[in-house]
Amino acid sequence: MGLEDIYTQIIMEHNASGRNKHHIDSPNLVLKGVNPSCGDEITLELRVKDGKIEDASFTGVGCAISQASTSIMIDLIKGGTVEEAKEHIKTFMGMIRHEITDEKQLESLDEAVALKNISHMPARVKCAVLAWHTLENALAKKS
Amino acid sequence: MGLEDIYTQIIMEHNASGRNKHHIDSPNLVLKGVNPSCGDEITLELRVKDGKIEDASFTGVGCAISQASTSIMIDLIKGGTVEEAKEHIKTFMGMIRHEITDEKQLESLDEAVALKNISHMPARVKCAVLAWHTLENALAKKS
Amino acid sequence: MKRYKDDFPILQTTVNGHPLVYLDSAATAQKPNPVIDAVAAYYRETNANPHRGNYDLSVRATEAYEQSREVIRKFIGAEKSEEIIFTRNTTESFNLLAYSYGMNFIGKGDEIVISILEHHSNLIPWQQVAKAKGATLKYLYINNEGEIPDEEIENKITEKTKLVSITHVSNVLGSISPVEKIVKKAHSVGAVVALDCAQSIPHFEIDVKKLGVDFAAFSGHKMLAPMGIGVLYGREELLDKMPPFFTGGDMIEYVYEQDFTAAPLPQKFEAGTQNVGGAVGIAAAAHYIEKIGYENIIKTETELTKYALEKLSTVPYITIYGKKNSVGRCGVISFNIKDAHPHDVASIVDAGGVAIRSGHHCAQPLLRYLGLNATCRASFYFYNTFEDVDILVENLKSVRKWLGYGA
Amino acid sequence: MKRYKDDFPILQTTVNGHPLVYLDSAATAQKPNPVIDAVAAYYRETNANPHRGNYDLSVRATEAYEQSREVIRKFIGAEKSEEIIFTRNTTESFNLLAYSYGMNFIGKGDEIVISILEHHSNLIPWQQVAKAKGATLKYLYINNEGEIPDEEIENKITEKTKLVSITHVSNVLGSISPVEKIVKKAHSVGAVVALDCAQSIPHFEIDVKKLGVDFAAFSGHKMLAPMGIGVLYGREELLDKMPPFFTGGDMIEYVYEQDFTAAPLPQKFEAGTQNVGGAVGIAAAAHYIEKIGYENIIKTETELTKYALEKLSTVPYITIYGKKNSVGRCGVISFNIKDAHPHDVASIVDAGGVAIRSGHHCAQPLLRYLGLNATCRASFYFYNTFEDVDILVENLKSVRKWLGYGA
Ligand SMILES: Cc1ncc(COP(=O)(O)O)c(C=O)c1O
Ligand SMILES: Cc1ncc(COP(=O)(O)O)c(C=O)c1O
Repeated sequence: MGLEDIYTQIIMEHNASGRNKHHIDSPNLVLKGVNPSCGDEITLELRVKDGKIEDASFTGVGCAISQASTSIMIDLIKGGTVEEAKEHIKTFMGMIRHEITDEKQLESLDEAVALKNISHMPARVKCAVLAWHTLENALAKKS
Repeated sequence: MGLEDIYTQIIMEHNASGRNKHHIDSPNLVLKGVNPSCGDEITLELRVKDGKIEDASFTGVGCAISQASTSIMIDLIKGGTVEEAKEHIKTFMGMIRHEITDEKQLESLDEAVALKNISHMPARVKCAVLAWHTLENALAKKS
Repeated sequence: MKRYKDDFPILQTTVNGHPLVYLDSAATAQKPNPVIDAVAAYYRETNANPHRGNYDLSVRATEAYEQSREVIRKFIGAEKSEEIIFTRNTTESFNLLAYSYGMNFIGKGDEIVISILEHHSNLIPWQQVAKAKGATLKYLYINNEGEIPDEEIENKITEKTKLVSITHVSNVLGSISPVEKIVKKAHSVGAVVALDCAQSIPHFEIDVKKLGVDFAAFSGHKMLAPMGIGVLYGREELLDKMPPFFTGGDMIEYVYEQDFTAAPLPQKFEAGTQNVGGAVGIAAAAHYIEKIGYENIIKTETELTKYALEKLSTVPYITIYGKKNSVGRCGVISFNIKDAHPHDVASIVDAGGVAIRSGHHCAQPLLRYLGLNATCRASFYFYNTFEDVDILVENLKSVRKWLGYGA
Repeated sequence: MKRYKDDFPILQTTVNGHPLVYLDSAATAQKPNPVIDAVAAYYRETNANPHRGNYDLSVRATEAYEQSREVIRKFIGAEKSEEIIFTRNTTESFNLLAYSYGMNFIGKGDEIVISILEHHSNLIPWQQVAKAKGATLKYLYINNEGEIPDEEIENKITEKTKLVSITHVSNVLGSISPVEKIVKKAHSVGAVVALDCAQSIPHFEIDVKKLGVDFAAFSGHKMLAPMGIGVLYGREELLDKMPPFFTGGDMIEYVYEQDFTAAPLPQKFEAGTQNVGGAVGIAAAAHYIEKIGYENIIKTETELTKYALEKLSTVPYITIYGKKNSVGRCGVISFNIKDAHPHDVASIVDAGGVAIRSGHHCAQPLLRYLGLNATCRASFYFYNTFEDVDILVENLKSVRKWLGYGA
């Protein structure tokens, strides 16, 4: 396991770009997720209409892993349905826990597959899943 | 260090005889001494008049060492003066703490010299000194 | 009988020129090489402050600590690892329980029920709660066999009872408490049950789920682990509603100048740098016990106790306390020699290399109840042998002579 | 520079294929062979329950325990061994102090003064006391150099102040508190002073008498000893009037069904079976430190810190917190890399075998005060080398590249 398996090109770019890190217009689902042991804090903003995630973004502070993971997640869910987002969360968590290893099944996660190896850095798993947990809670609240 | 250096003839006899273990007539100085960690409890009874210990005895429960030590002490102080008793206490404590080793100096303790080796059984030192401590407190109270 | 002594380096040493015959395992057990080595290996290879670092070594220290928790969870049949709180010893476990549960969920007029068999550690903390809260501390008394009769359970545990805290095995008499009956009665009146497993877990399997207790406490050092590590088990639901006890590092989420929020279980109750070496030690001890097997431990101890009771009974001036039967004694035999104070007995047999305990065994109310000032106590563990018993009895037979009695 | 590494087996190991460069000694120190071996030897040769047995082995265990207390007494210049209470760690020491002293001798309207530098362990317990007792918790704030200025001491410690509890050395900034001034002012208003020596005693000599503090607390594990042992020093007069905290075995004289009497110091505060192995370990650690000599420790650490500060200063995107001077830093350097979160920094250098800490260092109020979310922290001990510093800096220089920034 080299560092390059964790700090990949994808992670680096998402962390540095800040593409999804801003506010959106009239969000109707806003939830803050925190990771007290790290001090990471992100706030997700979503505009959900008729079961579809029309727009999404985030703000907050955190390490490269949590920032990149959040940004990648937003790319993945924006424009899709709530149901699809829930499916993605399930697949992502399964991947992190090594319960889902089938490459085909993981394909749906797109760039998020870049976080597959995070379990080799147990101290950082919490950073990687923060956004996904927060989204899960937000969607659960909605329904 | 053999057991015979602690459980000597003198100790055995004093423990078994109970010669000084009774009440005395009109004691004017009665003090209880306890050793909570062992459960030993002795009560000294003294009749002191004009600086002289006219009579002395004890009652209570405890191990052979504490019973014998008490009985030996009573033999030593009975009939003597309070000042002599105080001197004996000092010598006895000095012997136990190995501060007094001079045989000549210890002669005054008579049979109590039998307890010289008790420091080889550190757990039992408290048993040996209980009576002497109690007497010390009693005489301090008196004056 | 299988020989386990060889795993225990201290049992190869001599005392006063005689091979050590260690018969005070109820006070603390000796440690086998695999336990001593596991702790040393932790400090040689894995040591770091757990939970606090992002680096490999700290992650491994955290894993060593959390895996130990998981080992203990399985060992006592708890459902979740969050239910296992590492403490220093049984005493700290009960103090945590008394301060965090007792002081907050027991009030004026409520009753706390313990038994007269209790060790001071499961007794004084409840005196303190009763006094502070205006509650009543009630005792279950024992019969002639040293056991808690059904009527005591029926009569003393009432609608007013909020907590029953009972020793599983008496450290003086070796008698086993009727946990099932106590749990049934206590739960029927809505009381919670805490079990003092300090003297049971070294000797037989504990399954907190099957026993149905709400809390359980024990010490590592009595089950072959190093000193300085103990356990409080609690049902998650109860631990969750209890406020933190110790505060400081690691048990927090956010800390502000005037306030803080607590971390979830089990960290909530584990403030400051924990004893990772100790946790590794207690896990190694649990593994060692599993390797020997409780069935072998029970078999060995039952044989030893039976043999010892038989031999001691042949000495006319020895009085044995508690039940006459060797079954359900957990290797504990309290006794006295006629005219001999237990302290003298212990000193005299010690000269022959035999280590037995004398005194009140941290159970003064029990001794007072039995009308005794002190007793001698020989306690066996699976590493003892028939020969140990022979040497004990032989040395006991010399006691009265040393004290100046005929025989 | 003398090479001390060879005594520390863990410093011979590798991490991720690189030799371990351990720079988190402020979290916990690594253990030298003499300490690891002393503890193992205790369990192999001397183990028994202390204070409870009359037999030789128990006497020897008691002696091992009490001699360790005596070693620590001398080590910190206390007058009497009764003033040394063994605890689990600094956190327990402060909780004992807060529960037994704070809850009983601090009342409504009284003031407790701590500093913004405090570790959570010397902070949350006082929040609890203030809340329970209606007292006020006040903070001494720091200047740009990370130090407590005289005005803060003069203004915040008032006639209302009952207790001042201060860290001797900051675990984030390494700054040393002006203990002399604090003690003088506190005593002039009749307040007692508690000193958190967790970060000072590993690095320089503590003499509680000369310092004039009333209480002092520290952890064994930060001064080369195993985990699970710590110390609370208290002046006898104060400890004497404090009520017991933990209750149970060994801290009693007489126990009745509804009441008990406490043992004298130090047993009064040491309930249950104590961690004798840990006590032996902390005494061995104190001996080891004495053998090395604090003057050598200071010399080595000052050189290392100076070298590290110099090298780190040459990297333009690294910001160092606290005073710029290497003197009085006790080997602690907190810093950040531009655009890089400390967690990423720690992970990235860990891949090169370098163990540094990242986060809030159990000092959230301090970090908030400094306007920081988290920092990296490299902390040195005398066993570190110039080479360790070189490897750290080299690895730090690669961080920004790994995170996608030019350099
Ligand atoms: C200044 C300071 N105080 C207190 C503590 C708490 O020590 P422990 O975790 O050993 O209780 C620490 C270390 O964690 C510290 O650095
Ligand atoms: C039944 C029982 N409970 C509690 C304890 C206290 O255990 P510790 O001293 O390890 O806290 C003991 C042993 O001393 C015991 O035998």
